[in-house]
Amino acid sequence: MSGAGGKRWLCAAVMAALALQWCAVRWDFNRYYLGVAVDAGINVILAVSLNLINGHTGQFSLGHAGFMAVGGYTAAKLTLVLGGGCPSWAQPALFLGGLLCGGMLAALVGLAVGLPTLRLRGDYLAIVTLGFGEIIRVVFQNSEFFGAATGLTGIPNWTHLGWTCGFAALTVYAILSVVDSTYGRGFPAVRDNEVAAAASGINPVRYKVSAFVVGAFFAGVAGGLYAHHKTVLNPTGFDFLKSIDIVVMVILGGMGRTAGVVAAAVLLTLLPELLRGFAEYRMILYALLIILLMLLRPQGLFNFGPSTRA
Amino acid sequence: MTEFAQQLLNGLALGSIYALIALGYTMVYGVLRFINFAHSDVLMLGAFAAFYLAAATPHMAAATPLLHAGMVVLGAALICAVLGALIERLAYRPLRDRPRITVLITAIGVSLLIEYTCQHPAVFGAATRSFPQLFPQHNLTLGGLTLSSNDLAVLGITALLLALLWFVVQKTKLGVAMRAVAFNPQAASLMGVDVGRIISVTFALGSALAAVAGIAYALRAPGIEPLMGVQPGIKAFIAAVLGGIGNLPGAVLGGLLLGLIETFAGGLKQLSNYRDAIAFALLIIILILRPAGLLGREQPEKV
Amino acid sequence: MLEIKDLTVRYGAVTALHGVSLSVKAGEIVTLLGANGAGKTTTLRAISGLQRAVSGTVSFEGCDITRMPPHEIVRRGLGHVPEGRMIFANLTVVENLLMGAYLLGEAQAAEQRERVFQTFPRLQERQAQVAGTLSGGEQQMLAIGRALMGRPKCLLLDEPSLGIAPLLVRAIFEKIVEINHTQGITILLVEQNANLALAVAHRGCVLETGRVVLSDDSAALRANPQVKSAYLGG
Amino acid sequence: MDGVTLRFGGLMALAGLDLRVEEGEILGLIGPNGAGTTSAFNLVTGVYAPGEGDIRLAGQSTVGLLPHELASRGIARTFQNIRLFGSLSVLDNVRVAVASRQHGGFWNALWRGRAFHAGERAAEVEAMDLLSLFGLERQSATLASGLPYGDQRRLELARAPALRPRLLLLDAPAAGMNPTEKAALAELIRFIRQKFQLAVLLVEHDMPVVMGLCERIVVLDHGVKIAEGTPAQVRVHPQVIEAYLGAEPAHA
Repeated sequence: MSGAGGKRWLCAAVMAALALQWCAVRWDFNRYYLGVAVDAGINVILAVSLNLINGHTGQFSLGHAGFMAVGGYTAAKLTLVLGGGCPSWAQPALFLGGLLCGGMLAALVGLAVGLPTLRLRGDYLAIVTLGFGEIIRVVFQNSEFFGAATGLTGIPNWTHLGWTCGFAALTVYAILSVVDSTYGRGFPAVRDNEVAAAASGINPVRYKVSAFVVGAFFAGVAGGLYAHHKTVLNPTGFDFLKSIDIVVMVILGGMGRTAGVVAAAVLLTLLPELLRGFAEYRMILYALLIILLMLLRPQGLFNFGPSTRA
Repeated sequence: MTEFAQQLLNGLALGSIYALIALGYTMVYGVLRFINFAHSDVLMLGAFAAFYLAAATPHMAAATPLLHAGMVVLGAALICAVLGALIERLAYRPLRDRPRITVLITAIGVSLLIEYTCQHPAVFGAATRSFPQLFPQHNLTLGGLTLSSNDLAVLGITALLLALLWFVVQKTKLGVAMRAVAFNPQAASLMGVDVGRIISVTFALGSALAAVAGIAYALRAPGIEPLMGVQPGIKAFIAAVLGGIGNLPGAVLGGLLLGLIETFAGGLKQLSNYRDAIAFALLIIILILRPAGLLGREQPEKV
Repeated sequence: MLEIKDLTVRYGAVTALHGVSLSVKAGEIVTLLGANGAGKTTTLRAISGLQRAVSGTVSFEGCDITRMPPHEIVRRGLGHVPEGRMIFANLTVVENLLMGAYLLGEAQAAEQRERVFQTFPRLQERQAQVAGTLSGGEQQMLAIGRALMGRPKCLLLDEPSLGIAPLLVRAIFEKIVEINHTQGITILLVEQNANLALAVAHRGCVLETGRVVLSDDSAALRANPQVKSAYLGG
Repeated sequence: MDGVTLRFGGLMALAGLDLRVEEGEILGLIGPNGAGTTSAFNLVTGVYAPGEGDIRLAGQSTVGLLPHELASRGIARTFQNIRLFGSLSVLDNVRVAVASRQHGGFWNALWRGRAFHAGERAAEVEAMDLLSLFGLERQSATLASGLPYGDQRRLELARAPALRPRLLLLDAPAAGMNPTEKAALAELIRFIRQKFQLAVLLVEHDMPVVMGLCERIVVLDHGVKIAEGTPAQVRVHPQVIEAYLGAEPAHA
């Protein structure tokens, strides 16, 4: 992706997203399909941002749902408090502000998770991030301000296809352009060999923490979109299973392969919908899929390039 | 004062259950260096095995209750031992030389598979069922302290199992081989030890302990359901890390400590809702400040 | 007794052994010499099954053991004292020895332990001590003693002199000769300390970057200037 | 010009070692297995901190600096077991090291303005120049993990000068090479020293390479310096021969 072309591409994608939204309203697309499409867009944001942490930088985070929860609750609370007296023309600005605030706060939490866990790697890091995710969830569960166990309800239904696709495009653009640069090669360099990276003048700490902060930011935005899509938020939606879902998307798509991860996110959103008829077996199949994937194709289903790991 | 002693007793009873589960995590980590996520589901399977075994033998329960309880516990332990070894053979052994993260994700997959399969209406179903009282119900009072016969049984069985495990690991050839494999599998294989077999035995032993812990947990809980293992499983894992993962006495110490902390935190109104968060915060603090745990030793990374 | 034919071993992109062939007859001490990285340790690891060979065969007493797992090879009477000794530092001396006799019955193990204690009285003195607290020399004795516990017919020894004070090295080499003489155990010895190794060995081979470049009687090798140049350059 | 001085002492693996690398020289650091040569290396590159003593680079103490800080101050190294970025292309392996000297990478990469493109081009040109010096320009797009062994070694050597170092530490660069490759390697090391005006500290077990390449050699055994001098002096030094071949047995 060349630089200026990348920005042009991003503008085109955002325009297309808005046009699509206009068409959706104009010709009254099927609600159900629209809902699934929004879900897919949110999952793309989550998976692509986690891919920066888990795939490109090689850290293993199992707490992405926690960042998502921070962003979701923040954005929802903001629009609930400020949205009442807000004229309809200002709604998009408020929404955008809410999403960004959610993202920022999630990024801060990402910093708080990324810094102390620098020394940890592999399964220890996985467990600690899982722990952070659970702590975030428990805090929301017990906080009266955020509706405790019942969560937040009556969140305005502002997330439509345009917002979702627009932000999905923005996420893909941002992560791709950071990674696809000489600076960004530092992420896989730290993953491939931290010792050699340091010996080559690369500061592994900066890269690892940046990955957490940037990844968490987009997860927070996704959380905000999710909140204004479902219109209700409760803590159980952000448990460890949600984190696993996102991890599976990344693995299925191939760690560090953005295109594959996007495809996997869409596929894994559609799969349960397609399997509705087999609802009883759906989750069993899902678990089997994880195991078989690890046994037979640990490099990911959509990873056709040469083996990236020696 | 009596309140404190009562809480202490409750904490020890809960902690000893955690200790039993933590031992399984720690033993598996010792030989294979990965976190067996499915361990918490073996615990659940143990409780269900006991449930069905007890239901199948009502006459015996009425005639000789203690013998019956022993039979049920032993049977469940045996079933889980086989299941644990089977899980290792089918899911983990093919991944022996792969990156640890691959094994970890597989373990999560196995855990989900067991949970969802068991939730299926044709298997156990998602609903909570009441667990039979295996031991005759009595409440012993001792100077203002109340001790239920269940708690007494849990404490007794745990103590017995810990002693037994200690004997096996310290005094038998099998135990020495287990420690040797944990320290250096290659060197152990040069002694003629079939490392694969020792790993299977380790899984079987850990799973049997988990089954007993599952039954003990079910006796204290309102009932059993396919996700019952998740909470105690995570707690026990934290206990294992707290004590120093791979370290057997550490797992017991960590389990008891965590049980006590949880019980005392639960006793305070302001903290009771944050019980789980406290356990995780503890884990994070330990891993960041002292990754090797309380009794573990740090191994420096080689360059 | 031990026949190695055309053994090739690779670690990833690196070929560590390029078709190494050598043979050891029953009752012999054969030493494998060469500088660091020449492939000595790899040869031993390939023999005892710790390292998979790409091609070539290893046969022991006429039986092909190339693809066997290590514990099967040990069962056939081939002991290996690995590089870095690999004692079980978390076990006591007696437990280490017990592991060495893993395949024997209890009575046999006890009997064998007495013999090992006769060879290494120091181990008897320290029997209850945790092995990790032994000195380097004692650890080496334990590593050899542990391998002897399995009543091997042939013993692979990887750098027994490494990191040990010179006086103890001498003592350990005397033990090696004794083991060979009195117990009739065939020995394949990897050593960096060439003069010492050639003093005890009947024959020797010199490895250079994964190939056997010299193979001769000890006496002839001692006189051969090529050995010195393999270490220090010509 | 100041000499590059390294000094450390009083460690477990190394007992009060004094070592001095002069500007522009090739110094060999050798010793039998476990003599402490790798520990010395790890001290200089900041992987370990010395228990006592001091390490100075051009007069300034480097104790307490992290490996990447040392790298950006001019200490480059290679590794005994080659450490490349396997999933990156050959070009990128060198380019990340070049780019570690650039600033403001993240926002530049995100915004992709003019400065970004200029920086990218400069890094690419510099990296390509290095690759062609080492004869790797034709493989610039292949993944590093896909290179044959000899090329991987060369790539590691090509990456080091990208830091513009004053001192290059080479850890067993000849391991696993055949005699022809070794000769080419020695030539290459001399060339690097010449071209980039740097000092080389070489740890190597392959004696012909060390003897042929180094102006001065320091021999360690059990963490103690037992000899120092030219290759010819060291080769006949009795303690060195004893350390490597063992003492002549008394009864021989």
